[in-house]
Amino acid sequence: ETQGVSDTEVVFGSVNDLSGIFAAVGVPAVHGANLRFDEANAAGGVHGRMIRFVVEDNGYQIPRAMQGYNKLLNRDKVFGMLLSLGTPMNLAGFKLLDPKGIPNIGPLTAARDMLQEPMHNKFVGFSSYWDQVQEGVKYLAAEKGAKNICSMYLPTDFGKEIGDSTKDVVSTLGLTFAGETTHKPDELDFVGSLTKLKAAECDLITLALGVRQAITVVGTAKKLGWTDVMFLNTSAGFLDVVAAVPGGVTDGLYAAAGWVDLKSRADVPAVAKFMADYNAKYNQDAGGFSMLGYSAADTVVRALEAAGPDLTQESFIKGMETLEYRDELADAQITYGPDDHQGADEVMISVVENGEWKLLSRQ
Amino acid sequence: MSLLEIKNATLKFGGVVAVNDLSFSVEEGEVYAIVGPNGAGKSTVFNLISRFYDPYSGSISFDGANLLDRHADAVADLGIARTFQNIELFDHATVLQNLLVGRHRHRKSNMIQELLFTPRVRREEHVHREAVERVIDFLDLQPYRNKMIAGLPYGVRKVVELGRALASDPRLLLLDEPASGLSVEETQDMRWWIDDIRKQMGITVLMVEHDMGLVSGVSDRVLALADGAKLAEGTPAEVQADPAVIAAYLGTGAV
Amino acid sequence: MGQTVLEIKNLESFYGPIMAIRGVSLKVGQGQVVTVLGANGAGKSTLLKTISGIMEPEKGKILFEGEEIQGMEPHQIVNRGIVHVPEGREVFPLLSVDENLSLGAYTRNDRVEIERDRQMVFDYFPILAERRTQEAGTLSGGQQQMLAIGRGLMRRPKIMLLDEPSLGLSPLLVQEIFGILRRLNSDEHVTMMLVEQNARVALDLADVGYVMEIGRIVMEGSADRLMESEDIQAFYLGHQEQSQRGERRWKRKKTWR
Amino acid sequence: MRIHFKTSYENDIRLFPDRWSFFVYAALVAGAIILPWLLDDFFLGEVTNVLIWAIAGLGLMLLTGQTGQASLGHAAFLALGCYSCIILMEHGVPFLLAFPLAGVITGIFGTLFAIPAVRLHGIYLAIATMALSILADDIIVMLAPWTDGVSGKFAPTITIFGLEIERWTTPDRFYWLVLVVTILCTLAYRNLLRAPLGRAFAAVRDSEVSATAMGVHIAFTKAAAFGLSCAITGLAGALMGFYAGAFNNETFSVVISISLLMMIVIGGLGSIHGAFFGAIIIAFLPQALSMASDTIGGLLGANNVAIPGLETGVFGAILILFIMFEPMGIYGRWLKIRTWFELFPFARKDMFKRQKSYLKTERLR
Amino acid sequence: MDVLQLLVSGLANGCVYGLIALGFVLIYKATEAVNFAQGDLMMLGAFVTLGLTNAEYVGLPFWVAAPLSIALMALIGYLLDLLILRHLSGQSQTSVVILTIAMGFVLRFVAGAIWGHEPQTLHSPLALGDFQVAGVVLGMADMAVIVVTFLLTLFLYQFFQRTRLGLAMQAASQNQMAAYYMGIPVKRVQGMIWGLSGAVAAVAGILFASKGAIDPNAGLLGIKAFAAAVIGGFGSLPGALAGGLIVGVIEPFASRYLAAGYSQVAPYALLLFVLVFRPHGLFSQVRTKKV
Ligand SMILES: Nc1ncnc2c1ncn2[C@@H]1O[C@H](COP(=O)(O)OP(=O)(O)OP(=O)(O)O)[C@@H](O)[C@H]1O
Ligand SMILES: Nc1ncnc2c1ncn2[C@@H]1O[C@H](COP(=O)(O)OP(=O)(O)OP(=O)(O)O)[C@@H](O)[C@H]1O
Ligand SMILES: CC(C)C[C@H](N)C(=O)O
Ligand SMILES: [Mg+2]
Ligand SMILES: [Mg+2]
Repeated sequence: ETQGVSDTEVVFGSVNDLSGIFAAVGVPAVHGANLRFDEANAAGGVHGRMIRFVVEDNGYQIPRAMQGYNKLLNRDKVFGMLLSLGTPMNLAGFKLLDPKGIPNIGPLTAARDMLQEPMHNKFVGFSSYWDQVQEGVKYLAAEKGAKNICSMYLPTDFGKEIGDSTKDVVSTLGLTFAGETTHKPDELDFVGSLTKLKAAECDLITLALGVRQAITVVGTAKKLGWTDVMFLNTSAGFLDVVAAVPGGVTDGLYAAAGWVDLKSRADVPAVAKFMADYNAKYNQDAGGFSMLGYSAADTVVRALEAAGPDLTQESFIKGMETLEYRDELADAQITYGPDDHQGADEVMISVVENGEWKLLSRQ
Repeated sequence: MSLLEIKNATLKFGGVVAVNDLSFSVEEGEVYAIVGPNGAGKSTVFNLISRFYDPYSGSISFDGANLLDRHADAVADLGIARTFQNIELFDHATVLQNLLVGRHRHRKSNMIQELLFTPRVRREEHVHREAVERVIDFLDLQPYRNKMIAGLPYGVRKVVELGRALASDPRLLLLDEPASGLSVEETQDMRWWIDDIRKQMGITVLMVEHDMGLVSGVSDRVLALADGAKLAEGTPAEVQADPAVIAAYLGTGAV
Repeated sequence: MGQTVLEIKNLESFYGPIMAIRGVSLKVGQGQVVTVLGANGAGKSTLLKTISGIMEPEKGKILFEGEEIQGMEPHQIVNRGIVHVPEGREVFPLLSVDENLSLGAYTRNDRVEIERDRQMVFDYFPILAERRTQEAGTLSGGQQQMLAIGRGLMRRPKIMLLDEPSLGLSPLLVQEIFGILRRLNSDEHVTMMLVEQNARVALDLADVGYVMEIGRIVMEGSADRLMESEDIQAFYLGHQEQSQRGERRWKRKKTWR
Repeated sequence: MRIHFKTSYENDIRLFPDRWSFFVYAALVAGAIILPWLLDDFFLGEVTNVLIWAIAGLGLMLLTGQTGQASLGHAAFLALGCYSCIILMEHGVPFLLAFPLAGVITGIFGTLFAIPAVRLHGIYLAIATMALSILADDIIVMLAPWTDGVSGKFAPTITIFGLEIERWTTPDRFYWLVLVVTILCTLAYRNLLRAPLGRAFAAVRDSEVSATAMGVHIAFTKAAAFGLSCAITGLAGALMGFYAGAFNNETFSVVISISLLMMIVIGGLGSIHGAFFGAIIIAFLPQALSMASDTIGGLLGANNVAIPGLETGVFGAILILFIMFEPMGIYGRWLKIRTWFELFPFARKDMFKRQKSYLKTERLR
Repeated sequence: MDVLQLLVSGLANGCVYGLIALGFVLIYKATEAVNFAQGDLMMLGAFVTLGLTNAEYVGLPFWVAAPLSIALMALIGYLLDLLILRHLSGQSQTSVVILTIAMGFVLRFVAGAIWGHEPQTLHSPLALGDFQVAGVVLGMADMAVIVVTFLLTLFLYQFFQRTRLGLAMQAASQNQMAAYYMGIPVKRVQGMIWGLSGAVAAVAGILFASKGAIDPNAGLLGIKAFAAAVIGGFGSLPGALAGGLIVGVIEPFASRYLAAGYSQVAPYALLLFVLVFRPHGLFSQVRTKKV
């Protein structure tokens, strides 16, 4: 008897941030996933099973997250976890998922730790921050001649991974790591840090900041007249609102992420349909994270299909490992295998032009 | 040697000279009263003895020891207890607890013992409680033993404050206007209490009071203060007869 | 007795479960001075607080100039001209003497008259003039009491509720204050309700007196009549055979109980 | 109505005022002990969580409720307790030693912090401690060689005399462990309250001037309160670490500090009961809301994230109502209900009506 | 040159902290309550303005929307007092602290529910254009913040010091009962101060939103404003401004000259440092009690 599965239903859970500092990520992602599951359920479910998706709000706090896990595992008896947000929360969750073999799919953090041993039950959808930075820096060094690389980051696992990756790629490429600054999530002025980095003659700065902060950083640099510097964001800041800041503030900002921006591809049918459905359902515009949620849910639906009517943890994981498809919505190739628990391996590099993200390159 | 000796004490608050080169001494076993117009510096003298204020100059000694060497919380250890003009009790505690805090200077146990509530702590508690019960009996506070201070009438609080000071078994008791706000009847009680405190318990009393009836009833010597300086000193009768005191403080008695 | 300005009917007040006023009725006539005597905890302060709206009565009526004012917000009651000089000073400790006095006249708008009244207060209590800018919290106890009374006068009340105005004042000042009250009453016809431990001066000033015990009025009468009562003499005026110290340490039983 | 006939001073000193209350508490403890056989893993986990919060609440209550010093920074001490316990264990110190040591270390650190902090009052202390709590996050990162910084640490399995205790695999054993700690902390708290130091705490809270005049050393007493409070909080922190299994610099955030203070205020400042009542509300209410929204969502066929953050919003609103209608905390309400029953049928219905009350400045010290 | 630039932008930022701190101090001065929701009120003020201004919502011209939202926020402040805080009249400060924290939760939820959680930018004319004086760059918004903050502080200071209502507010906070005895309508006065601080929050919000994007968690900035108010001496208006400026200025210098990982602790370390030497802030409002 596998927990979370009956003849008519399969339950997935998520410990997410719907009210805390990462609500701007968690909320659209959950919406996106729900959109996909609703479609699947409207189509009669998968092998006759309806998908129930239970989301617990953790407000980005570990104790709340632990309560969420307790409820999902011991009360709702979920079959698998999907789109759980936050690196520390996911890591804490592994302690109890692993012994029970419960799958953890598409966590909303691109930390490399999401594929730690035992890897058996863990799947991530897209490239890690680490890879994104590696590819981004390589590209900008090659194409735009960046030499003095710097980093601005939050003192969190997320920031640290980006900072460390920057240092790592800099040394592999034989460039200079010229300086770094750290910030608190509530910091709102970056004149000091930028002056410092300017004095260090940085020409490329990797960013691991809050969304709001990244916008301010780019704007401040312009204001200070420091124009010969490039900023590289990761998927954490790859949002439409960032591109759409009025006055062209963020023009020229780069981002390396695991997918291609939605808005610039609004004429692709899959994208257009998604955007329209999303808007109809939630009365909001879809963005990168809602797409991410949708894609992750799509992966799950496909895996459930592939697992066949006899659904167990093993059959599901087998199903996951056979997936290989093109995700039109994200414009990415998804492949999983017994040794490959990362769906898309590509890193797409985009830049803001005229208030929209424009794809520059795929790596 | 006097029990309490104040020599040439001066204290200013900005431009206000609250105590001005004041000297006096209190002998062991007497009741010594300070009178004087409002703002003469009487309470300030008490605060100097309690070490709440540092004098600008002068010295204060108690039983030969220099009080100025000590911190305010170490004054009680010497056996000096006091009451306050405007009542400073622990409002969110019962009368009993207030009186027990009075016993604090006799605490012998340490924190660890108290956390474990060792037999020693228990024994000490009994001793404290007995001492406090004696005070409760003495001051007739039985009906209020377990009442919160916050709901007690003014007069009762005055008595509780006296009780808290007594509970510490002091050698010197400082009373700041013990009878203010008390009715004639209660003032009468106060007078008997002060008598007994001195005679039966052997405690020296230094008090500030405006009720001349009480002052002349209980005190051996009276000091009249005005503008922080000595106006007159002597027996109650002498001071009351002093023309300067009458002019500055007592008035003619006609209402 | 002139017209009744303040009438209290069967008033009851509680502190949570504790009944502090147990059905008090009394009348205060225009221009009268009424004093309320009573032992500790009798409920005198509570009575005044209930009249001035600081406490809400549970039952009963308070009529001021014929209108019911029980249960009103205290500031509305002050606006009608009732001023309460509370027990225990209650000054604004971080404001200067001058500012405290200005607040006494908060409900008034006549600047010139206010300044005149301020001058009057300073004449009564010269020490306050000297300390105009001192923070009220650092005044001596008696000085604060003067300030509280002076502040009450700044309102130019129709009726003044005075709760132990002589508390902590020197004998000389007690005389002066009662002189001032007498003058206010006779010259300005301010009605007063006076709670005092110093029964002698209170009865001397008052027209009528009430005696409270445990929340009830147990005795009432003209000040002169009360002055003569043996009980009053024994318990409030200190007329006992106690000329020598230390005798008679038993308590006399109150006959009205 | 129960009437106590007191025949000896001992009546006021002993732990239970009468036999009845002894039975009540004995029954409570007995019930607590057999709980794992009555509840499923989910509820057992939640009860464990409530108890851990209650221990932390006791710690803060000692400081804020008893001594009148509000702290918005106790998460820092939770963190210290948690890290010290687990780092000690990683160095081979057995749990039975590491756990109390964690309390001691946190207590000592709390006392050190108190040395400058005892001069602060009210909001100044609250904000200073809050700053400490914010700094703790950065300090953990700076001390990465010990704390593993942002990557965080995993809690090892506890072994006591060969018995393995782990939150997820042996939830019942972990619960009993927490229960024992809870009972011990509660007893220590009670003992303190009936001893001189406890009274000195209350004295410092109500009037520093007269406490000084009675010979209470203000700085020492406050520092002692800080130390004890932090020690208990440290123990709770260690348990929280084991409960979460993994933790890093973000685990004990300032939000946790704030929740702790909320908890004791809502429970009722100054009482042991208050810490427990508050823990039930703060730790269990979000979960209850989540369960409720599942049910309601299920009934309406709607999704449980129809309005994101709703649970937090409702949680906030419920807290507001709690405080509006019972500013003295749940314990205050509890006392009223009890009095009502004890007086039955003589209680007046408006007996518990709040008489108007008036504040005076706290800017005078 | 660097130094001057750092100083100037530090001042501009400090003024934002100062503005929020003014809100705390106003309420504290008049009620001795500490409003932990002030940061969230600022956030709400910013969002209300954004909602009225931005084209995708109401789309009013900025100069109409701004005063309108200031008025609206004043109303909201007043209503918060009327509907919630008034029930706690006379209760302990700690309960009010908890209550306002909970209010912050609700405000954040409401803002999130209405405007979503993604950062948004206010279409403000203040956001555009920079000044350049002697090589130092200063945005319009920065200028506006500095000017408005100084004027507002001055105005509020005068209000408390000179007007009868200001005095009454101070009186009400020091001794509520005595304030009633003076005929001061304490509750109404407190409602007014909540309204006033709602308005101040709106001003802060508008200026803040002109400097960058906002989201429902923007109110967390309030924590730093607390540090500012406490450094200044909680309850002192000039202190709030001074504290804000100190925190604001220390930040850019710390990030410029300190190593990464240490710079962001500067404001809080400074706070603790100041409190060690001045336990009640620079302009201390705490007095020893005379007994
Ligand atoms: N902290 C202070 N700042 C300024 N002046 C002060 C301070 N404390 C006391 N004073 C002044 O010092 C003088 C003496 O005050 P003190 O309280 O000793 O008077 P007192 O003799 O006790 O009078 P009372 O009988 O009215 O209580 C008064 O004029 C008072 O205003
Ligand atoms: N805040 C309170 N809470 C509970 N009970 C109170 C409170 N204040 C007063 N009481 C009770 O109400 C009764 C009347 O008190 P009140 O202060 O009116 O007495 P009083 O006659 O003015 O006494 P005093 O002469 O001491 O001023 C007292 O028995 C007192 O215990
Ligand atoms: C979605 C992400 C921005 C979350 C963040 N990276 C984290 O690790 O928690
Ligand atoms: Mg005095
Ligand atoms: Mg009274």
